[in-house]
Amino acid sequence: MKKFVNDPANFVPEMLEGVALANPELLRYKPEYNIIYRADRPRDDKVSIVQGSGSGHEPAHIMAVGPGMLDAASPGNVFSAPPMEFCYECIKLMNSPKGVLVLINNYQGDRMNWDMAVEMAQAEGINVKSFVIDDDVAVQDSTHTVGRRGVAGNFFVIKACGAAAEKGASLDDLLKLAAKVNSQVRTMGIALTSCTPPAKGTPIFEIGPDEMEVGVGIHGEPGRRRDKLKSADAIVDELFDAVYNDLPFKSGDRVAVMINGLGGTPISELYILYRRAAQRCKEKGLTIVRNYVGEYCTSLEMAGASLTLLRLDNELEELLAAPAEIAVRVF
Amino acid sequence: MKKFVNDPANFVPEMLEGVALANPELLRYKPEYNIIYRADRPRDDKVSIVQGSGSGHEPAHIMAVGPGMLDAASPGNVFSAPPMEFCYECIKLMNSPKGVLVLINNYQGDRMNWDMAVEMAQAEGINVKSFVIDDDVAVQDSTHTVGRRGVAGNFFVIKACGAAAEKGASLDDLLKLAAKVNSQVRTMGIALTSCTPPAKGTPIFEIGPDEMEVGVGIHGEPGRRRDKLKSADAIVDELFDAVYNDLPFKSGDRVAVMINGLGGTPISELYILYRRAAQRCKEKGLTIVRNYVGEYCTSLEMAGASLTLLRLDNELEELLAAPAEIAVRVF
Amino acid sequence: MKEITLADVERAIQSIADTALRNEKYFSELDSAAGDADFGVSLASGFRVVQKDWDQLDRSSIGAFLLKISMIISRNVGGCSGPIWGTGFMRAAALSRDKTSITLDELEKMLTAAIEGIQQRGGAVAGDKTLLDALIPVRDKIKEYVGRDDADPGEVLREAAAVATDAIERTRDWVAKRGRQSFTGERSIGSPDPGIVAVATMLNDLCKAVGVEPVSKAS
Amino acid sequence: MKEITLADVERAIQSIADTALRNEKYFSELDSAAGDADFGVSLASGFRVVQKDWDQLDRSSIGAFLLKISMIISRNVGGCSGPIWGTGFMRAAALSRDKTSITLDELEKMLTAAIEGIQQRGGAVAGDKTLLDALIPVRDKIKEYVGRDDADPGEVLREAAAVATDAIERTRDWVAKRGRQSFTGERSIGSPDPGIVAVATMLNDLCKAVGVEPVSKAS
Ligand SMILES: Nc1ncnc2c1ncn2[C@@H]1O[C@H](COP(=O)(O)OP(=O)(O)O)[C@@H](O)[C@H]1O
Ligand SMILES: Nc1ncnc2c1ncn2[C@@H]1O[C@H](COP(=O)(O)OP(=O)(O)O)[C@@H](O)[C@H]1O
Ligand SMILES: [Mg+2]
Ligand SMILES: [Mg+2]
Ligand SMILES: [Mg+2]
Ligand SMILES: [Mg+2]
Repeated sequence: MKKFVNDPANFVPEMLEGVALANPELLRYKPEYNIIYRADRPRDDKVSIVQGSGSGHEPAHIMAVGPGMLDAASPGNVFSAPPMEFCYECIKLMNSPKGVLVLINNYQGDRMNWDMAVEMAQAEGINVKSFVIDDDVAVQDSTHTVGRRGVAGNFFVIKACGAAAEKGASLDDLLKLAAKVNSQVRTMGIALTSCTPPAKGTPIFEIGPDEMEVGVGIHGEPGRRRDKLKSADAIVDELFDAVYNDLPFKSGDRVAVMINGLGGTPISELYILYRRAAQRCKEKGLTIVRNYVGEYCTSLEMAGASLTLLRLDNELEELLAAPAEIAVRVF
Repeated sequence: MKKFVNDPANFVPEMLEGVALANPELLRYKPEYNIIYRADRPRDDKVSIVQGSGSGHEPAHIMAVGPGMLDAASPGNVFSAPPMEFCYECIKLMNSPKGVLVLINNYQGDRMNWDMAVEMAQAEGINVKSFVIDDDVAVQDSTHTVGRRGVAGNFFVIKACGAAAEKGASLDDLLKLAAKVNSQVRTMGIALTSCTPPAKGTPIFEIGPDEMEVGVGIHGEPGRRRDKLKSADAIVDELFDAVYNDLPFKSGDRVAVMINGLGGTPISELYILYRRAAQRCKEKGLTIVRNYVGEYCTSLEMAGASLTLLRLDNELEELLAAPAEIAVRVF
Repeated sequence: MKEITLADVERAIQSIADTALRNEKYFSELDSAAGDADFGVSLASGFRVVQKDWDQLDRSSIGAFLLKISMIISRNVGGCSGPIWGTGFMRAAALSRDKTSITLDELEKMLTAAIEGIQQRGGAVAGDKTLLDALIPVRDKIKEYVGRDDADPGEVLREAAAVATDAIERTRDWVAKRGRQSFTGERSIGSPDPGIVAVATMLNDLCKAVGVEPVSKAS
Repeated sequence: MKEITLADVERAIQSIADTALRNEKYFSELDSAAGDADFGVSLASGFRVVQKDWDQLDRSSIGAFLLKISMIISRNVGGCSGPIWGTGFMRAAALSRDKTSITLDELEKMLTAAIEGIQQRGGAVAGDKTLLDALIPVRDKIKEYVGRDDADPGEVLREAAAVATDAIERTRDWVAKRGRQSFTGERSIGSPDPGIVAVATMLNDLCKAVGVEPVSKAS
């Protein structure tokens, strides 16, 4: 396992400690519950926004805590939803009379733990509500599944709600806003390599030297199909078409485009992918208002990328353009 | 080769095109000479700052072009210094009566090409001067070598000179400033894996599953020694001691700390390294004024990291804190 | 059949914890076939604390004891397993709140309550290829012995372990419809469900722990 | 010995270009032993343009022709090779500016000028394990034939190729002191210098191109 790690059991806590040490003014750290939170939160006049999923997706979600983004995050172990109690303590810590918004990525573990925590918190009279994000078009909603997965599109829900919350939006406004963003954002990813959870020590799946996994999940879950490695342009074309046709987007749409690296792919390659995505947008008559090229939601050191399209309107354009400040400045 | 690439021969041009497409307001692109430059440069009242080394180190240097940083960059092929003519055209394009500053990382190829270009430009009456950066402590200055390599410390020279240039500093002031930063910054890196230049198609060096390369160069040049993989803390300790003792730093120093990922290492691991670096600074009585955790100067998809320490004073702290705006926001 | 005492329950939990810790890597590998390879780690992170806090656990009643187990698990286990196992133990605890020994009939009711709790929590039903497809047959098997005074505890346990073991192969070619595995759709066909394997392994290990020769070993 | 014509020079350059393109991957692999694996790619990126522009090249004189080659290389080749090969051809061009044929004596002087130019450009000296350690012996060998009217061009070329080839093994265990290799210090011991191999390969291929059987093949 080629990793910078001490005792694998301490991978997450030591990472969180590092994030806290690197942001002494901005952030605070509660080791008992893996909580990274804003030093100046909660505040009575602002809805608190929290999230917590498995670790291994950095910068999501702990490095997305800061002004204009999340108020707190409580990750679980690598690729494992946080225990219910972490979620519950995170909600309690960020409790505000204006309310607490929990943004959940649609995985069964995340949902069950947060649902239990939200129930407990509500039972104690805390004004907390949750919203579930599911932007991944790779896995179709079917009786097989608990529905689509929440992946990189999550960033846009956080960014939009974070900006609106700073402006004083109510909890119900934010729920509507989250629903709106989630309904207009679509993502699909592709993996070139597997990845190795520190505690497991071996790759999470096998993949041949000339293979790629189309529609991979951010926990290394197999995707739509295994295929032979294709050219960068061919790969973008497949992701773009899947995403474009799913909403569907249409000529004239104003959009935000995200090329998200899965962790092991260098940014040079991400710009090669962006080049093709920009060409495709032009072809299809989409106007790119904002673009995001970098790492937003990763799978440890997996080589791969995802493409996200978000349909914009004036409200969303304003919110995306609003200032924000987090450990990794990726917006 | 697990890469997002079309024809490997187009790796660099397609990446540059992507960067230009992603920053239509900020940047312009001159394909004939691989030049990425500020749309609003050159200006008569500001010294232009340019750089160009091999590609494969992104975000260095093309993604460091923008207000408060570089005015232009002209990279060569992956790991290969740009041809003399690219350098020459880059200088000519950024020509300003206030002068042009060329920041060169200390590699023979970079030096020879830029030296020839600077000579030619000067012969044409262009007011251009160059400065050579050599912050890598891994390779000792000796008759064996053309001197130390320029690595991640280069970022601080760019940031300081970029900020000073915006404030109207003269070419000679900037040369002095560059010399000051270079004299106070030290770096050493470590590689866990090799990397594969697209045109080569195979790893640049072999390394065992339990080995690491201590003091690796950013082009995969072998470093000080091959060793068995150690814990994250042990690795930071070796890098820290090498860097700390080289200057040497001393208790009471105010410093900037950079943990730079080499491309394939996820940011989660970089924060695990930062955690230890912060502990070591505290032990040694160093005050961390600013920290940088992320990718600044990479080697394609190489898994690894480098640690940089910069001794600060009021002047440098002000310059590092000055606003800047580049394709990847990493300062 | 003679009643099941708090001591019996303690020994069972202890054996279950041992199984979870011994198989941490193995259970995660099973989960990597179609899931995300964290099942073993998740389970172990909970039962490790059970072992650590073992001496301080409330032993005023079987229910009090199981409630503590439930709390430790929801507190420390992430993923699907925390809510599922935590809910299961909590429901079982509710039916044995003030008892220091239970009959086979009561054990069967506790298991049924646990199964229903898990179904409510995660929305899974029999046939979704989850640990329910091991727990339900086990509960049914135990039900067969309810009321038979001659029932030999060892035999009941052996038979329960046997049906759980059978569930591994019986469900192997099913499609997982819950948890991370479910995202892989058809891909889950052919690989055993980690949760089912865990339940079977725990029961077979428990047999050995109490000196009963299991019918067969869990694969 | 009869003079070397522009046609001879053209053929030599064409052969050199062929060698560079044929060995693009191989030369880069040599460079990866102790360097950064770009030598072959760098060289090829220059000579590829030489081939592309072949018909438009200025042929008014040997010097004019070589100057064009020099410009194409400095324009298109990065790394150390651009300045080094560009400077070498430029210096050689300067001494043959208005000649359409040259004597062996003049060829020797052109080579000497190229060697001096490369030394000034990159600061390397004999013994630094660079292509100079192939070029210098080649120049010396040619010097031996200068003034000998009976000298057979084929023999001169064969002998030149031979000493270049010898340089590969002779310098293999030296420490590289220039270019990327030099950063690896002792690590460069044992691996041949890519530039030396390139020079030797080019001369041996040139032998074959003009129908001369080389003494030995470059490794
Ligand atoms: N909704 C559910 N109901 C019951 N059991 C479930 C459910 N989802 C998953 N499981 C069980 O949990 C196991 C996976 O646990 P774990 O890996 O910890 O969860 P996750 O899917 O979050 O990674 C599966 O093998 C299955 O037996
Ligand atoms: N200073 C120098 N003088 C002469 N030849 C040199 C010098 N530096 C490198 N070389 C030659 O160039 C070859 C390497 O070329 P190349 O790989 O293109 O340069 P770089 O070191 O920039 O990657 C070496 O094998 C050596 O023969
Ligand atoms: Mg999980
Ligand atoms: Mg090079
Ligand atoms: Mg799992
Ligand atoms: Mg080289």
